[in-house]
Amino acid sequence: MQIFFQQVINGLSLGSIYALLALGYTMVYGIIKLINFAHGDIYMLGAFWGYYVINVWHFNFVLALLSAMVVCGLSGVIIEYLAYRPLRHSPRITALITAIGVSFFLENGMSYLFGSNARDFPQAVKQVNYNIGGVRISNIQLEILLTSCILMLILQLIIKRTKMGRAMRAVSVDNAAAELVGVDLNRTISFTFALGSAMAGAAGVMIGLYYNSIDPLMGLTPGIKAFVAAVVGGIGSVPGASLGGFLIGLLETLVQSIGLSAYKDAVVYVVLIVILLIRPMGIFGKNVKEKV
Amino acid sequence: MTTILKVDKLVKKFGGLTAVSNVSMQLNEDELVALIGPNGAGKTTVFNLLTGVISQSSGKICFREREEMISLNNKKAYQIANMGCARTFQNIRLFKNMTVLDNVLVAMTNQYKEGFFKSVLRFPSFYRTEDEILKKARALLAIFDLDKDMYKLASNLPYGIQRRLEIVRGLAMKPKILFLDEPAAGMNPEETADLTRLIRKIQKEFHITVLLIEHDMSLVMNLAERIYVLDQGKMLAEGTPNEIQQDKAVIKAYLGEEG
Amino acid sequence: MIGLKANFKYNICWFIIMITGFYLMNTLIMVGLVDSFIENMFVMIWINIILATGLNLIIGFAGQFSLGHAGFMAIGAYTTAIITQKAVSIGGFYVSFIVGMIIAVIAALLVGIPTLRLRGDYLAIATMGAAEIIRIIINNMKITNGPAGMFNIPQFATWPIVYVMMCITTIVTVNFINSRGGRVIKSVREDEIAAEAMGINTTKWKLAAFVLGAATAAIAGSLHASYLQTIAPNDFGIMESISILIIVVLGGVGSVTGTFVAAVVLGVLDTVLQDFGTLRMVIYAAALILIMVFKPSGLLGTREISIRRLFSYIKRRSV
Amino acid sequence: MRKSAIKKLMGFGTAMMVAGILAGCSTAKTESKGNAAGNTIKIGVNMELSGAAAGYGNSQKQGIQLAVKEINKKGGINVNGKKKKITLIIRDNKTSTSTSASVAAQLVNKDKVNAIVGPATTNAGTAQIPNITKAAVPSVSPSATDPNYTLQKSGKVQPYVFRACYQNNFQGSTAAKFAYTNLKAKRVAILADNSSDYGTGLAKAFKKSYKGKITASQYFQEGDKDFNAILTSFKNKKIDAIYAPGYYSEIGLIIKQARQAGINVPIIGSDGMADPKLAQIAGSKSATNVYYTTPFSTRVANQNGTAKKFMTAFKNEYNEEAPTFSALAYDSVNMIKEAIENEKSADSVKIAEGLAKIKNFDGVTGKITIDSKHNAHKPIVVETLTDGKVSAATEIK
Repeated sequence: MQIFFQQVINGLSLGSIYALLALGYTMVYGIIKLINFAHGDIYMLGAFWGYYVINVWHFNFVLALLSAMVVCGLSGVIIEYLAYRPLRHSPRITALITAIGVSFFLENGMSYLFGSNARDFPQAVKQVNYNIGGVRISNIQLEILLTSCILMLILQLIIKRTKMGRAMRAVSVDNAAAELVGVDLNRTISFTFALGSAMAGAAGVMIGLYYNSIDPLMGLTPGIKAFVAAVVGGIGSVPGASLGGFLIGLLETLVQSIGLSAYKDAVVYVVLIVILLIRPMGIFGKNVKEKV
Repeated sequence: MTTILKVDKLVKKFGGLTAVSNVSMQLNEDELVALIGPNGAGKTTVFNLLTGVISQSSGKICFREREEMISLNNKKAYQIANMGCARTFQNIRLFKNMTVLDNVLVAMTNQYKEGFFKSVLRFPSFYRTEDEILKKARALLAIFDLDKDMYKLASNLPYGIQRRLEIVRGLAMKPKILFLDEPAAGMNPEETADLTRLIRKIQKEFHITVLLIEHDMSLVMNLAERIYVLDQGKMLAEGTPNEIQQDKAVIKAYLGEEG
Repeated sequence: MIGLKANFKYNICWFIIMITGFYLMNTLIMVGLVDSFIENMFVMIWINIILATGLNLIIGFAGQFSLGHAGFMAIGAYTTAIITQKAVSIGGFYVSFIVGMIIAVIAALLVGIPTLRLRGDYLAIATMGAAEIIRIIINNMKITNGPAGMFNIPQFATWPIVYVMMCITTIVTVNFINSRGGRVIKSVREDEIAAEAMGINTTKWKLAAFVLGAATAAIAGSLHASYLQTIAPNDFGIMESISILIIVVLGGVGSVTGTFVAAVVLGVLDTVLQDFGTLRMVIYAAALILIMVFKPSGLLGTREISIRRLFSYIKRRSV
Repeated sequence: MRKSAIKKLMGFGTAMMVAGILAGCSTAKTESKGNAAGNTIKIGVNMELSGAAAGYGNSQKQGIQLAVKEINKKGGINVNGKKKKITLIIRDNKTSTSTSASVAAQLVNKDKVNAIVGPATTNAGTAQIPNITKAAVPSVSPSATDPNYTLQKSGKVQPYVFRACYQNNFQGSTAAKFAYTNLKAKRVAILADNSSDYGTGLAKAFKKSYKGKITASQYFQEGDKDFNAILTSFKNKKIDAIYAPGYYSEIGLIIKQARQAGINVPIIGSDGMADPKLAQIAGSKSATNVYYTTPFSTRVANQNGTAKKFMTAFKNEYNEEAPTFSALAYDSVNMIKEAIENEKSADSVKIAEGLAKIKNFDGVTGKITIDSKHNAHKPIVVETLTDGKVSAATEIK
């Protein structure tokens, strides 16, 4: 039983990371229907920024987290401006290829500048383990869980309660109509990228702290997993992305704990396909029937 | 007069909303019938039910095939189409990036066979079938004066011609019934007059049943032999154009309670 | 005059171009202008053409966004590797070809029947998942030698065989596109609901395109395994599917000649960049972004390089 | 007219086939075998500088560059009395088999190199074999570990393929012996890298020769960061040790997470762990009770003159501790140098002959002897980490 609860904790902390990344995918997809392949690499940028400022400028954890969010938000906006905005009226598959290009560029550019070796992340927070009835949980795990929940909440509030959030929702339903009623399309999309990328930046710093190892290719695998999580949850839906992230995290943990670790990813994909067959738009996705 | 399509107590619910309730209709061979009603009356929903795009909540649709009335319940859209139901769409659904000729050839898909290896390895018989079917398609296009635009992309045609092509594409399927969903929408009076002539010509030359949704009353009153009136999902009235024009309930539905 | 008869002139022109290409390559090798390095580059380009043409059939013509091409390629590659290691003969090689195609077709049916109901990006992610499942299974099987992959595969796929196979798969694909089947799958791409209303069983036709694409991917996989003599599960990951997709989109979705152009451009670019060491992928990525931003619908868009147009152009100039 | 055109069409395929056969006959090459040396000795590097294995490839590149720099500083390699400098041609294979084949073809045909160092991984390594064999240019891989890498299908040795590292069977069985005899571990759980032949090959070899009970074998993928689920599942298996063959980037995390989960049993690994970064990633406190098999020990290095010199030179050059990958790559270059000097020729065919005859070569990673299967034989040690530092090195016979 202890083992079971321990595994649940393991799954939740893994899932919270996927969830945090999936949020960025889901927001960007919701608003411009683009699979932002470079999202995982922005998370890598966040981790490297954290590494740099903690090591060189001796920032504390909170400051490093916030500054990484700002920097990643900015880079998200710049990437959107340079690489995606010129393609807004092109076929969506073109923008997808550009996103892949951006992803390659960030990965290999960072490898070129900083080397492709894994490096250790400075321990800005000392790890303390708590033992609750035989189930172990560390302060960093709690911190990640808490921070992701707070960020998701803030995100939900921004989308539901603010003017910008309303604009985002309007654009995601129909950008032409939104523009007609006075929504500044460019600003809204930039804001979405900033928000999504800031989430990724936060995830980067937290993961650096939690796992203590970062490298230029670190965004690749979690990026794809987080994308799967976003699709499972219903891409475009914020609660869906969170749910999808936790689901994938728990699922991976379950598969590994019963000794099928070699097939870990395969099981995740099987579940993905099954969920899509039952709910073609994901768990929380709205099934929009084409009007005839 | 033989009945070709019989609709019995058709009901369609979307969630809690009843879009179509207890609609019964009957279409006879070679008849031109119109389905009218105010906006949101459920006309297009009825069309979609008849052509299998959506499935009904309850009720029965039967279609006459080989002297028998066959139920269309649980039949897929393409199966219903293959039994002889062709349709057009309210918001024109041509294959936009294909040529006019290809649009018609797609509709004729089930009238000829080309095996995979036959077409991929270009057996001589492939060219024979292609020639044959091309001839047929051209002939059909020529009837409607579309053969000169044969190699143009459908999206490059003017609006009125696109409407016409969509009707011709439906005819290419050699249907028994042709469902026309607001064929005159967006047309000017002159184009509408052309369309009226066209529909009459079709019905005369091809001997098919036509069911037509239309807002343009002049067109409906000119063409239809019989009219069904739908309001708020219910069948309000049925009769000849004259009868409908004098029906109090119909006038009320169209002009509102105060009228 | 109906178009088909006139097409003969142009078809024959294409054949002459193909045969000329073959003899040109042959001559260049004989005089030593093409060494094994350049030959290697060409063969990899040709294999990419086979892959990308198949994917273009699925994405560009049937309109189904598949990201799982590498999975079917893996099936072909492993079938050839396993069979030719047991039966070392050209006959064994051709048998492995057919067997690989059959297995790939079965796999495509298994994947396609449930997933082709999905649309757009959902289909993409589902097919990507399916391809990953195939790769993970291969990675954990004994007969495939696990992650170490298979090597010392006898080389039967020499450049002439790859060239001929490229020509054959292209002819088959193009002929399919320009026949009843091709018209139908294009109509499905254009408007699924309208196609259904024309009496077309869209599920069946989407599946047909998917299966045909998978079969050509298996052929490319067989050639890849036999030419390189080495394969490993990691060769067939998501990144491989993506690199095929890049060729398709760069050339122009729905343009077969565009696929040819893009495969050559990217193949040459990739080879030239070998001189740039660590920077190679940075430059490659930058080039990719720039091409897409400035040519959003690909190098050729949906147009084809057509000899007919070339002829009429020359005629116009000379008049 | 139409029929004849169709016939042409149908006949096209067969015509091409015939043409293919003809081409096969007429393209036979009449070149002399191998690349002869010019004024300088060209060494090609076919290396994983980008892609999944880029981290290891770049470490090896550093080792290669250091070796060449040192040799050239001394005037070059003595070829039959004449000193020739080395020109290094470094090319990236993207950790991809097809690119590796292409890079190898370019190195042997265009660059006309006399020998190749690399690639780092078995997959990329096997992909280059056909091209270098055709050109008769030898290659030394610093880290391709699959037992069959140097062998042809028939079991005969590949004439132009050499390696500077152990093959998996040797290292895996040594680890098994060490676990059973030295650590007295009767129950072991295996946690292996499943994304390359390295982890799975070692796990297989370990399983084969381990005498105790293997309670669980689990796998992870390159790039994985979370091993908590697997480690938790090990917890109630009453294990005495964990055998975790893989590279430092993942094993470092495994050590860290195992210790945090309260699993304090010995963790045994392989030479992919022998990198100072391991302790950095794991955290020095966690990196205790950790063992790995390695040819190259920083502790033993103090007694071995060659290794000591290399360690200092590497630190001066790159400002960091030398990882095993760099040491192996450094040795690969020097093995080629040794072969050239012994054969008194820098022609590629001669280098291959020389490499096959290397005996008791004094390398950084120990005294190397190339056996009949072109494997490098050298002593193996098990290093022990305590608090992130190498605290002992046990030689296993």
